[in-house]
Amino acid sequence: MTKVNVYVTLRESVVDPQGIATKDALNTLGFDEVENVRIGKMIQLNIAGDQHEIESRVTEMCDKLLVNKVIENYHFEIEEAAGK
Amino acid sequence: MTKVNVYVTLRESVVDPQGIATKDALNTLGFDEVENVRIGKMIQLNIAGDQHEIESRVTEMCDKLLVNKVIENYHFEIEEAAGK
Amino acid sequence: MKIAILSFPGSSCDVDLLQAVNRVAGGTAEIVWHHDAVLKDFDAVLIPTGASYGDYLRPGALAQSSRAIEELKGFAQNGKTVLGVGNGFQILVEAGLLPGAFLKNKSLKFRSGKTEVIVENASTIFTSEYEMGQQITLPFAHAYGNYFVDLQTVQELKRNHRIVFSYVDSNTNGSTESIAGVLNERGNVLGMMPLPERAVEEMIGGIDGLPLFQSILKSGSESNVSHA
Amino acid sequence: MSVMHEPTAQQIKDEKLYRQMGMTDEEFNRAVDMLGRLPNYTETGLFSAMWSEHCSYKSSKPVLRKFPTEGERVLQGPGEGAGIVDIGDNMAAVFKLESHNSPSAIEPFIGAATGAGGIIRDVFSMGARPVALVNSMRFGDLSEERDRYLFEEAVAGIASYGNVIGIPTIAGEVQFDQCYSKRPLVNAMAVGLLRHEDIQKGVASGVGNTVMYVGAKTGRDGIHGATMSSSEVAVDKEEELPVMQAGDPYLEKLLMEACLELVKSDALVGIQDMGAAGLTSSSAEMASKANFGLEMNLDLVPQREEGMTAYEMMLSESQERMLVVVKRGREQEIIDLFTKYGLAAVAIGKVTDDKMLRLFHKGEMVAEVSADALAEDAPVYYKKSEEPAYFKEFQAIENEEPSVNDLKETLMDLLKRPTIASKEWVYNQFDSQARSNTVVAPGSSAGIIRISGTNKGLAMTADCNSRYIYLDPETGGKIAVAEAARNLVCSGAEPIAATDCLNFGSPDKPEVFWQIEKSADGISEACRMLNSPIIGGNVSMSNEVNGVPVYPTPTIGLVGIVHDLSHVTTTSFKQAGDIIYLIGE
Ligand SMILES: Nc1ncnc2c1ncn2[C@@H]1O[C@H](COP(=O)(O)OP(=O)(O)O)[C@@H](O)[C@H]1O
Repeated sequence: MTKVNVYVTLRESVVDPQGIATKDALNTLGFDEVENVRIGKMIQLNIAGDQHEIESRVTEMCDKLLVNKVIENYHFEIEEAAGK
Repeated sequence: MTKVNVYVTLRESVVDPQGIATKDALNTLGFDEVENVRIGKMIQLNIAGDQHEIESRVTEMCDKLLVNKVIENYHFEIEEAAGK
Repeated sequence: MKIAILSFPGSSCDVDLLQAVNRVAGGTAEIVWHHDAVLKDFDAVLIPTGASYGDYLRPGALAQSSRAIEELKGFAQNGKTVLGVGNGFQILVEAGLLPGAFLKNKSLKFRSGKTEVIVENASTIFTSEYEMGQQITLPFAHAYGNYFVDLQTVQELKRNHRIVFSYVDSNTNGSTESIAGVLNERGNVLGMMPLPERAVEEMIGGIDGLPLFQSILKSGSESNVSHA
Repeated sequence: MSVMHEPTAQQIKDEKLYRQMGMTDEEFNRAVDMLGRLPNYTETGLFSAMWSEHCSYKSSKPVLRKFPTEGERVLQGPGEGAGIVDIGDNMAAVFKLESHNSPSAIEPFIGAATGAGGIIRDVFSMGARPVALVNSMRFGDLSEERDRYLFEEAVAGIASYGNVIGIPTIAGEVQFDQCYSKRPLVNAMAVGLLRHEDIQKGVASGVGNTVMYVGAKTGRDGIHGATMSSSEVAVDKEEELPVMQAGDPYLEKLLMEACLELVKSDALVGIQDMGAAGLTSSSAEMASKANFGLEMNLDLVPQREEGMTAYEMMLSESQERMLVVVKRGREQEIIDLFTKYGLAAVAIGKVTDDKMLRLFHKGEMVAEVSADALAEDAPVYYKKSEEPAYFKEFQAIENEEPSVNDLKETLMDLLKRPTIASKEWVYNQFDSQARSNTVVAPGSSAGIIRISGTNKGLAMTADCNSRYIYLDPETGGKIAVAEAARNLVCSGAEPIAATDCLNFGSPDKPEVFWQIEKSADGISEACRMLNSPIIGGNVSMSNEVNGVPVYPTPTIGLVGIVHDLSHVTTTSFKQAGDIIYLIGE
């Protein structure tokens, strides 16, 4: 089994109302050093089978379903399953 | 400025309906190799000033606001701002 | 005119559309379950609101895993009528049949109520029974109603009169240019966030949504005439 | 969390491990007597869950007997998932009010959401389509951060569940008082409609019939939720709390549609929600009610996590699961029906004739307990009741007319109180119009939904002024019912039946128990007068923080019939020049 982490972020040109609200809340709590917050997704996939095609498969998953490229960017990391 | 990425995931025993529905959709689309999906958050913070207390500050932010420890776990990475 | 109401798992408000078309507007619609949906015998497809696939991942996104989407794309390509309301609009956007994307409401909360809407284009098959510039009141209910399109697309939408409805109050959800409803290039696919099917009876939500269904039915009978 | 080596029966007894599960010594001895031997770990878990206040009503049963529960309209009184009343035209209304206080104190979004989810299942498990939701909530006065958080998140949680499943929320109430600080009350009510012939019961009858499991997979979430909800929550010890059972309104939507199709099938024998104490309560209650036994092979239970023990599976409170009993040989039909909705239906056991609940796991019998011992024969306590000292004091105080100098300022002051202020912020988060039958949405005295195919409507409201009840529980109880009735009547409806949720402090405190008794007396009398029997409800005890109970809050949910929709009246002024009357004393 392989684990893949897909990181999905809002494109820079898209305002992130949730990020703005979170930044304001942090500032109010006294974390004045926080200048900007953006909130994205981390999608953890467990994938069966061998690894050789995995990159193109995950790219396909992102393009078809996991990511909306009108508003989002993504990148992913492939890691071997740790022997938990 | 320092960039910090906070990764927030659901605790293992907490059911992730969103992940389940996404896994089913991927399988239906022909990505049969996907065995499990869990969806978490990635929170990107831009933090002003010098770095030496940053770890304890971010931990505090997570505990106070960013993370709901009843249902979530988190970890974070501190990276120097890339000169984008 | 035969109308299909294309229902996905979680599309709770298919019955609202059914009620609006069959009981009030006097048309004939039936609910078609997405799985193995065959649309070719229909003249129009309406996609209901609700929370298809739980609104998980992104509202409207997971519906793309249904085979019905390919069927729907073919249907739209043939120039037949497609209307998506609320979550149905989100499904059309995710399917690429309409431009743009949806973000969380500016308030970050689910919001429902009634909103004032302006009919920006009354010469579409969906709005012929309205007056140009008419102000109407329609119910809405959504958490991701914040419609986003980039600047360039907005210009194009404006130029081609594809913004069919806009909100009077720009704060309803934060949508770009207060857009409440958009048309595709060919003019046969409309998506809108306000919910006309919830405003077809005085007792339930007013009647400002009724002309929309009447327009669709009229376009159907007109095209039948021209075929004859 | 997984238990590698479960303690032996002897260890449970010697080290009094049952206490950690919320059982008293007395109760443990009673279980031993009933069994005729020491219970093993799994069996101890079954007893502790079934004998919790939440499942057994052991302290509240004597009080609940006071309530009027019968009437010519009543088709099903208390005892099933929800009560049922006849509303004419071969139709019936099904409803119940239920609390989700403890989970909401710990994680308000999930707690409130799963509260809504649970009560919706109670209604559709009776064979009814849920058509409207109502809620009743209490929070601290919002001066503290934690209370603002609880408020905001609980509202969002209720909203998310109702909105996603597509059932309109059409009425409710929120009040704020410091006595609820960190200990919110979150009560949710669901109202459904059905045709008489579709009424279902949670029974497991007919030897050899098949027990099937439908819905979400079982995980380790919410283990001991039932015992937790009956005890005080230590709000500052979040890390030690069991894993929260999160909800999935989307799955529940599918489950609901599948079950509503299932109730039309003559293959169905009985159906029950796996609510508090999940598999344990549903199986034991279904068998006990029907006077049959039940055998289950836990290896067949759909599991979300690896290596779950029998104990964990039986006590899990994973959401969106139902237990159904179907006629032997008809399993495939049921499987096909659920497959259409993308759900699994799995045969996990069968009905037996010896009234025992028998569980097998990995080839071994892991529990063998009489179903009645767990359900019907749970202990009943007659708690001590004592008039609190404050009561006499308050009664002695002279009524004082407040003097108002500046009417405008006083009015503005009043309107600023969160309890009095507009609740738009709350109910604008609810989709109150889903499925287009809502005649009156939140913002008026009662919510009204039309009954399709008729010119009638169903009106509903939830009310309780806990300050009145604290000051004088008997009169306060009457006032709660009367307020609810007024809300219905001035909306154009005739009250027909009630449900209640008794939110109180610990029944072990004689003063609290007195409040419970007295308010029940008042509620009963008012319901009798109004010919509105109580057809179901729920009890939530031990709502305390640091040993201080919240104000006694027996919330009343009242449902009425609008005989003619043209009689519907809303609260808003309609036109300038209309005359305003004040009616009453
Ligand atoms: N939690 C809630 N959910 C839905 N509606 C609510 C809620 N709280 C208040 N409302 C609605 O707001 C309106 C005013 O409520 P409230 O202030 O309790 O007034 P009243 O005392 O007249 O019932 C009512 O229509 C009520 O149904």
